[in-house]
Amino acid sequence: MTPLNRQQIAWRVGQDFENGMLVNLGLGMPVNCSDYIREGREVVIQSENGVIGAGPLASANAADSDLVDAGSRKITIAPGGTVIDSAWSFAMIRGGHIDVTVLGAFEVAANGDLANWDNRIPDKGPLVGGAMDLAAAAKEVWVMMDHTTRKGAPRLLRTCTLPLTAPSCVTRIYTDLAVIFRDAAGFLVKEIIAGLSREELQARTGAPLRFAGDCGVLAAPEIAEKD
Amino acid sequence: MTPLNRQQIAWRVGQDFENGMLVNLGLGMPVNCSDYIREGREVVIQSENGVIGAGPLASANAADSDLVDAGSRKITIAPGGTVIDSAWSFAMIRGGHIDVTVLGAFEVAANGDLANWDNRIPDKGPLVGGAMDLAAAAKEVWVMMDHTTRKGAPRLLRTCTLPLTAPSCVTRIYTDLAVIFRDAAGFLVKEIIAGLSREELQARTGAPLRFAGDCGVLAAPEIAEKD
Amino acid sequence: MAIDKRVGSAAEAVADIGEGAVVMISGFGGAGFANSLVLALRDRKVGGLTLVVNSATHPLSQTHTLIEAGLVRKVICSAARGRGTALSAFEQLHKDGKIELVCLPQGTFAESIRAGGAGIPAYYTPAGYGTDLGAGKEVRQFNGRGYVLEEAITADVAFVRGDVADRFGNLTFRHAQKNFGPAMATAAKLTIAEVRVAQSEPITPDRIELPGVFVNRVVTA
Amino acid sequence: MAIDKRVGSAAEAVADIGEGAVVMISGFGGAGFANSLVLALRDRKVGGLTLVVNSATHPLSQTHTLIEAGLVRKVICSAARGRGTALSAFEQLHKDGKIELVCLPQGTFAESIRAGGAGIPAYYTPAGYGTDLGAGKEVRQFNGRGYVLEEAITADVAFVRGDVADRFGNLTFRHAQKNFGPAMATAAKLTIAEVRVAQSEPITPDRIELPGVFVNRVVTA
Repeated sequence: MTPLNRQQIAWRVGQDFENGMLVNLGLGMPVNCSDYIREGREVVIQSENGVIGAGPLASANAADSDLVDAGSRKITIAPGGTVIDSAWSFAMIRGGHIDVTVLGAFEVAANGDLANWDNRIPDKGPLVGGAMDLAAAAKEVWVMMDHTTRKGAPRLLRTCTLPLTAPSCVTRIYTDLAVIFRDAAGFLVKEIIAGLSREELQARTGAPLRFAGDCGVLAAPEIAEKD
Repeated sequence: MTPLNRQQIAWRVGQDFENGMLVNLGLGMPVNCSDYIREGREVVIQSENGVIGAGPLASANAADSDLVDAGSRKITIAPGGTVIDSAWSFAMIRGGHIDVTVLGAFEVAANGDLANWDNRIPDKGPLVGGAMDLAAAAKEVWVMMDHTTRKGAPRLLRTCTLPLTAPSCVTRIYTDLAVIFRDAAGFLVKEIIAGLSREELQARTGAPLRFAGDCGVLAAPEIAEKD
Repeated sequence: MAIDKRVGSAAEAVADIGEGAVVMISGFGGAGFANSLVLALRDRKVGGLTLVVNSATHPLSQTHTLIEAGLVRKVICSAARGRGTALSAFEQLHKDGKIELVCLPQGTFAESIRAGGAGIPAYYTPAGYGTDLGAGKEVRQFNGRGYVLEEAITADVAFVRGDVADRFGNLTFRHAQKNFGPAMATAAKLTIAEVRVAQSEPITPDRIELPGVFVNRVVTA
Repeated sequence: MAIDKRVGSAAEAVADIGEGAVVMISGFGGAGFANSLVLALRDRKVGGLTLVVNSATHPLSQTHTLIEAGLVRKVICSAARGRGTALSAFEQLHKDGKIELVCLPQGTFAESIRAGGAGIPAYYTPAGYGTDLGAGKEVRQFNGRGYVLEEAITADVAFVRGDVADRFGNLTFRHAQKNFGPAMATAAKLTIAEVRVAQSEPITPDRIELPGVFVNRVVTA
């Protein structure tokens, strides 16, 4: 079996963006998802600092320090895009106008609880940013993360052990091993990578998995990892 | 004695606008005050439909139905003016950014209560508009009205008899007979028209009047009444 | 399959608005009335509507035609007074108990709609405290001052009048046409804009006054 | 005596900010940091400041210089994490109990400032409900969902970065420079804008993004 690398996970998420969706992409891995929107689909990327219709990263000679996304990356504005102020941007988020937010996570619980902002590093300052607003109010919260910690401990759990970002909000999880929907009954596996058995996936998961009747193979094209 | 006409009351109010003030003028008589700002002073006129820096009425050939004030009058934008949306305009009002609002009134009480929106005409629909927001939140509420009703009944009272617009908000009253400040102790007369005795003014007023040590003469230039 | 929110006519734009819909209508003082959409809705003859409109009786607005056609069961507004002493259609229906009225201070009207679009279920305001319009509402003191609790207003549909739209639904407004448009567009499940010009080409980013993500359909009128 | 809010220097603009002032500082991700004003304030060496700033530690912001100079007693923010594992000045001072911290979800941070400028003393939001940041706050259900009550934030002074200003204090912003600027400008008793260009001539009405009535002083920087 070959787990997906992070670009491949981003690719897999990107395949599920529908035409016309308003999508917010979290810092880190999720921002890469906009590179993998399917041909012919127009997706509006919202960055919580107020860029509505964020385009690709700016080329070196077009980079403008006044045009950044929520990750401080110098970006461009896509056709039809604009910039609003932060109060309005979060009114948009809080008001439920975001179709999908894709966030990284430390842990996700079977009831949809999300923990992605505080991993309890002693004495370091907090870093919540817009995560709580996004998690609480987006129509769908998709999580993108490695299936387990570097030490192999599960991140999909019965109950989160780290401080919550929002209760009962996650609707999908895209990992290096599987695509999992989260519903009222818990985790439902929709895709699993070739060469990994259902039992092996369950062994790497801290809560019971159900498998969809049409559970398929999670496959992505070859894409080199960045950085 | 000669009571001021309405244009003269507007003139008298206009003399008290200071340079740089943000002023909101109510429908009816108050909108005329902007015609009488003293030479050399710049006052920003706010209209609650979002015009910040309203200019004079538009000439017939410049009239634009998309550029109106809160009284549906076709106006112009003054130098430095702009237009914002109603939610922001009332955020400006509610947030206490208006230095002075000048409102018409049916009644004002000695404790500053204002009644100016509902004179109990049977079966007619309500018409509150922005009056309650303005009265509740402007730094100063100046009332401009005839001192008595057409039948001679006082409008300055111990207690309002009509439904309130806001409690304890009025700071000044400009009438056809007097200029009166309202403070914690009640009404304090600052100016009175020539030929009207203090006793006569008190007789036309439904609450006790005090007279300022420097109480002066209320005088205005000749200005023809409009309409 | 590019995003394109332009539709052919006002009739087409309102074709799926159903019985009992809550409808927001922008406009103030002659500027920004979405009258083509209002008239198209009247022609559909669906009843039981709730209107969220600043004035139910402004003579330059076509809102009264919905009321006169008997299609309205409730009005949320800051003004509903007809001109003169004769009773307007609204006033007669209200007197007869056939139309429900919620009257709000205009700032509360605007802020409750903004709150509806901003995910804020309720907020405190000083407007109306100590008055008949505040009577019966929950009150609370902050820093020694009284405030009333007001709840958000949302709608099934919002009618907004703009100047220029592009295929993304981005809008510009002319002057005081703006008024309740931006707030209402955020607070409705379906926002329909009528505009002078509906172009394919995107509006320049720094000229857009309402992002198209808040607009679902655009019609030229 | 025409209105003219332009002053000669950042030092002059901040000259009357006193000990213990509550100071809002705009900026996000490198765009819109009012760094000239921050440095001018640091040079005044008035202490006991409360900062209302989205990030207390962003490397492109000069906010950290106020903290490092020991002038700050409290920070209200949505982020205060220094880069890497070593503790930043903020983190060390906070660990030592020498600086107070209020951490808010960024949307709550923005909305509470907007509320502060809009005369709304408190409002309900879903952000933070059921989390450590909502712990101890008043909660309430609306339509079966949980919300926390958040109070408005106001300030003595706001530092805002714009692009062009005119003598009335009207502002335009370049792209994402806007961020917290408009809201902060409404929520402070004294708003100071630093801009690229401060001109006498009024900005065209439909290009103004922040009305000058919210801006008290303008400085070129």
